[in-house]
Amino acid sequence: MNNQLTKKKIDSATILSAVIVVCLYVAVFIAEQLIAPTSMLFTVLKKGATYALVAVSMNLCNGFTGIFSLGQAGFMLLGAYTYGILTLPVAERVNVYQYYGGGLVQFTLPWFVAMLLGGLVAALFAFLIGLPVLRLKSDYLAIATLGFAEIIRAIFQWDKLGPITNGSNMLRLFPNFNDFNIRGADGQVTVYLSTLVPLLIAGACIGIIVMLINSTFGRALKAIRDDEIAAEAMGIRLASHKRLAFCISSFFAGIGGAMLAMYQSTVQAKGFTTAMTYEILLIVVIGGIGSVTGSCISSFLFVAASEWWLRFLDQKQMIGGFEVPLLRNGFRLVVFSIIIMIVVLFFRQGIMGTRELPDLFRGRRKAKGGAKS
Amino acid sequence: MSAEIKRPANGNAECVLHIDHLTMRFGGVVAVDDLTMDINRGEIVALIGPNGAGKTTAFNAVTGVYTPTSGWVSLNGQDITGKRPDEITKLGIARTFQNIRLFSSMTVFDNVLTARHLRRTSNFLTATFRLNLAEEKKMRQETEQLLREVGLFELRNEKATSLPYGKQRLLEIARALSTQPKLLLLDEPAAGMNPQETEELGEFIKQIKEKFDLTVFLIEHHMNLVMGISDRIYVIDFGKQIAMGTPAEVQENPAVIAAYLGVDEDEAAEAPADARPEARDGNEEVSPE
Amino acid sequence: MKKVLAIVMAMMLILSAAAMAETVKIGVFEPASGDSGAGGKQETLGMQFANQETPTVEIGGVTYDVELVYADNGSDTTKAPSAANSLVDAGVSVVLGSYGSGVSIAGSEIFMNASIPAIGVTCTNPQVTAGNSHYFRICFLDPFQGTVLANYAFKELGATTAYTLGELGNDYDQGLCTYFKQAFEGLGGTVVAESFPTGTADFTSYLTNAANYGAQVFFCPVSIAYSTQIIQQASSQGVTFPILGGDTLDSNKVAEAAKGTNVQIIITTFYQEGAAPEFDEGIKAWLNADSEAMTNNGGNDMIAAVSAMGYDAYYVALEALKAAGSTDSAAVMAALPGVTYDGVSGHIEFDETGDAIRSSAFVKKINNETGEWEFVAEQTVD
Amino acid sequence: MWNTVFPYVLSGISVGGQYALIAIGYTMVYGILRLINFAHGDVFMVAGIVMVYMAASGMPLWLCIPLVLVATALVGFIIERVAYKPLRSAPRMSAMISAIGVSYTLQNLVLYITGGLNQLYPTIPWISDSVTIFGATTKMVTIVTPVLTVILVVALVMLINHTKIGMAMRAVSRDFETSQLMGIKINSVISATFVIGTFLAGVASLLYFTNYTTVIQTSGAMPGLKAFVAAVFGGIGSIPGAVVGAFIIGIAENIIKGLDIILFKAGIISGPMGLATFSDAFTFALLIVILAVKPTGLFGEKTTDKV
Repeated sequence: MNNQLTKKKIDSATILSAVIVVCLYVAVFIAEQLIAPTSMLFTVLKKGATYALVAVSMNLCNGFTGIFSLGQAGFMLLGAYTYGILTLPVAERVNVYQYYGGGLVQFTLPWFVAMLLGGLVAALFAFLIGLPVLRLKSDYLAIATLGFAEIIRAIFQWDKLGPITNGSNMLRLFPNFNDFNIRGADGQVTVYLSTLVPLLIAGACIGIIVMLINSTFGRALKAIRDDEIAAEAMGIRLASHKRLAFCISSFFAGIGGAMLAMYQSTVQAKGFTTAMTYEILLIVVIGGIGSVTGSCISSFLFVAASEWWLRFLDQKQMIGGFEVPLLRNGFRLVVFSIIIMIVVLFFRQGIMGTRELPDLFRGRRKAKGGAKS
Repeated sequence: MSAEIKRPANGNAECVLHIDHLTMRFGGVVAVDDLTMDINRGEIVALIGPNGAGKTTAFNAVTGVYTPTSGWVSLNGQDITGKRPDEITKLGIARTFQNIRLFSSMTVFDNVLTARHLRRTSNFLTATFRLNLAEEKKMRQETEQLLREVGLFELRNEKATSLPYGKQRLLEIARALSTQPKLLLLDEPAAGMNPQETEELGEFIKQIKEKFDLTVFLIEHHMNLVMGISDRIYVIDFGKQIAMGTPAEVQENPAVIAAYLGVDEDEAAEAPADARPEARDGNEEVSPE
Repeated sequence: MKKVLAIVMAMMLILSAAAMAETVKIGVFEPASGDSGAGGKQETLGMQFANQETPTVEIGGVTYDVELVYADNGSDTTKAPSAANSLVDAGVSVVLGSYGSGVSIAGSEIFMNASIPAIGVTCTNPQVTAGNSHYFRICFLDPFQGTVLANYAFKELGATTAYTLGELGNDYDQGLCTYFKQAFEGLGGTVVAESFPTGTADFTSYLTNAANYGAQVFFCPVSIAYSTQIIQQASSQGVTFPILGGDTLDSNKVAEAAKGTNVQIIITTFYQEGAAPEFDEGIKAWLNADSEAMTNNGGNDMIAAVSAMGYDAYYVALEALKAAGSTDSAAVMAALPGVTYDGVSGHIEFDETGDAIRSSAFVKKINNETGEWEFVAEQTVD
Repeated sequence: MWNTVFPYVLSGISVGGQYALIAIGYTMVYGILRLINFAHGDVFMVAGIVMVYMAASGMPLWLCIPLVLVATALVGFIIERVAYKPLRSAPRMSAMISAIGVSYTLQNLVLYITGGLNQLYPTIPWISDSVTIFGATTKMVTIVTPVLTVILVVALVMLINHTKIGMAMRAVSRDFETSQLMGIKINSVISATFVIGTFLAGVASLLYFTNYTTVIQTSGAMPGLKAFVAAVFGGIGSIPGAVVGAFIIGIAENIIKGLDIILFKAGIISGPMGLATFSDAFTFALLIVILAVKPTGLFGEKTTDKV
């Protein structure tokens, strides 16, 4: 009984959760070898993994630290561009940077290095923008970070930076998820990994975020969220801890941006709009502000529903000769909006509230204590 | 006394907290007016006064929530005027809040554990990648020990806000102790307690003072408690000191009696800091100019 | 009761019989919303009309029903990959589209990985097909179109200074502006190029810029949504220079916006109403009979060039299916380079990069009184 | 030089007046609820769409215009009751998320109804005519906007200072809880605020879409954000501040669009720099600078009555 607290306990619920996660990975690996790679399932998993990482990173800021940042799209853009610019094969640069004579950057980095750099660039910008912005309170901070994302978007579209960013034009032909597949000598794919690897990257990153949240720093961040004045009175330096959360969140948003680039196989500043940030925010809200598990589940649900399950709402459907009313282009999004408003107004806890996966297997009493995996 | 003058420690090696001509102004309102105090090692000193006398404001000025308009504060001879609250806490002043401010989403255990964060040696990388296991283990052991000592161990897995009121006050004190202070500031620790609980609290304060080698500085309205445990009492009204002395001396002081005449011991909000409504604290950082 | 049951049974039989008929799916990868939504819908109309005209195809001796499968790419390069993926998932044999080069490029990779050939209908940017073996195209390219327009501006309009305006991040706009600039400067003129951010509504300052630079032509090959605004604002500012545009401006919406104004609008395009009277007549009758199609066409029966192109694209796809003798997408891809077809927009034959060999473009302008397009010339470049 | 710059200033004044009318809605709501009503720009867009459909139904314009204004105010009223009122005691983040949700919903509804296509705004006679002033040709609406804005702002300030509901608004914006205790009917004050704010957004939409004649579901987003920045720039809660801020932003953004040619003519740069790319971003840069340097805006709360 004595040692129960002094050692962080790894209880059966945590082990069970870990087993479930591992099983899911194995299932994905097997499915990928058996099911045709063009199936919508894999699209959803790839995009879902990307969004899950970005949503969790946003949750670290908005949910665990209480910094209401709306700059996610901007940090993703930084990550995506850093990745795209640095991994583009030199031979292809003439084609891609067609209006800028092949561009200035004439080397190529391995994807992993470029992805990490993408995160670091995003974190660096977060540090710089955090200096003036993190002093602001909730809604001012929200609008300032949103503005920051718009500024970044404009800078990356600026013609004068074209030799680096390709101006407002698309970056493409850099390595994407399909390059994770292992091919035999004849060019045929022998082992499919194009879904598993993004899931592993996202899983590793989310794992690191969870470890941070469960460390002494994570507790300090939650303390700031719960009560800034009390946290400060307990010796927690607000500025440095907020900056830490903001930069780490941006770092992973940058990695998420690089993953989005790989998923889309093209990058263009035009796409990183406020609407993208809103979409991620809504994912976080649906999953539960303050729950990593919730953000992950809701990312996959959101992507699956919008890209796959609810697509039929956008097209005319005939049931036994009758045309179902209302169904036409855009209806899917209307249904979506209504679901979101219902969650926002009536189920403010979202899917998970502040609970995590292991809490689902624990008794009610312990679950109330929040994340402790 | 103006700020340009060199700030000496008051010469008394036993002096833990020295407040020197502290003035706190909000716009036209002078909340604390030229307050000078000394608190010596091992003392329990109380600050009393009618509602709105500026007691919590004085606390906030000492703990760095406010920067004094003029005057200065030193801790163990070190000038702490204008330092941030977290720096001051690190130097050894811990406090509780009049309107309880626990970390509402956390358990009792985590509330106390979090207050140990400031004594860490790890950085975020070593903490994230669990390279600080020894330190983390020590933090947990100490927290466990502390919880046992204050009698909250059985409730360690409860959510802080689900505790009864008296226990929440106790938890506030435990959390403050967890920062390993030399000086403990208690802002109305007995507010909302019944006489029996108040008496127990008095005993508890004396106990922890001994056990943790503390100096205690408290604001309190319950006169029984104040008179029972204090070594010395400062009385202020309208921000100004009107009396100082032992409990017996203060009780006899005509100025004190006059100030308290007709004032009931109602626990209403009194100082600007804590009276400000929670939900609308939008520009707190910029507003108190 | 028995009777009802019998009817239900009969209906189920019919339904299942219908389901059993062989079907070949053609993917329609077009924007139905967003800035290019109007154009995408018009391009789709051509395919729908063709599909309605020829709903079956004989492949390897079996008659297949042709089913059009739609995916809205929302004029947005970030939505394009998943829209493309939904077509792949639906098991299409060949893809038509998209209106807008950027979305075509963004969806390209998905089709390539699934070995599904795509036939670009009006995406004119060279990058769509360059380096890809799976992307084909039945229209002319931007270097050609840009040169035609530059020639026209310099030689016919006598302009020496041109102002080009494109949307930031729109590959079509940026590409065409660049090729126009190259050609125009090659002729000895000067060009000032500017871009506006997505979502801009206020073009007055850009028009002022053009005037301040002393431009004699205003070249804005932007999407329909922006061009109508530019025309209206140009009109209220009383600009004197003519507005030049590419094929995107060939829309009844643009004509409508210019009606009753003094703004001169000249464009290049793929098709001129009257070139194939039979097709004109047929599609007009169809539009007038189908209210939804009419709405998608912008409310009147003026034929957009993109509709004619969509119509031709559909038939090219059928030719490819026939030539492949199979609905297998890889077989269709292999057959496509050899396909030739004489469509309403002219003869279609692919070169080695998969682009149609086209040597002429139609130049049209708007009659400001009637609000209709008038044929000016057929231009070729050597 | 002036001849070069003047047309930009003219465009800026016009769009600035329209931003001003939107910004008032933001600043009033923020003054009372401390809520950034992210959906406000979308209400402005909905007003435009309603006008398009009303005019298309064959209704005469003299009837459409008042009906659009009433409908817009009604939309504002409904949004407050459905999406904000239930969250009044919830944390501020919840209300802000709800506002974002409303914005998303309105945009998607309009996307569905219009099929995602640009809708041509009906031509309102007289204000759509072209006029020439000081050698620059523009629409009549350019001149009408600032005049109408000033008239409406004066009327609004009078309403706030001299009517009962106006006094109630001022009281609520000063101290929400106390005014509730004093017997002010908070709900009707908040509803009135929303109705006035959205009504002005409706007026703004008439002017704005007459100038820039197409409406699409995203038409409200940018003007909305810019109007919000204008409100912050002027000092949130201050109506005159919002108006001044809006005009400054309107003019600045148009000058930036022409900055290349202006600098070129002034001999400062030798060729185009593509600075027009930053016409939107500039607004946000201004916002960040203002928030960092003087968070209370040009007319901070202390010097002005906030509502």
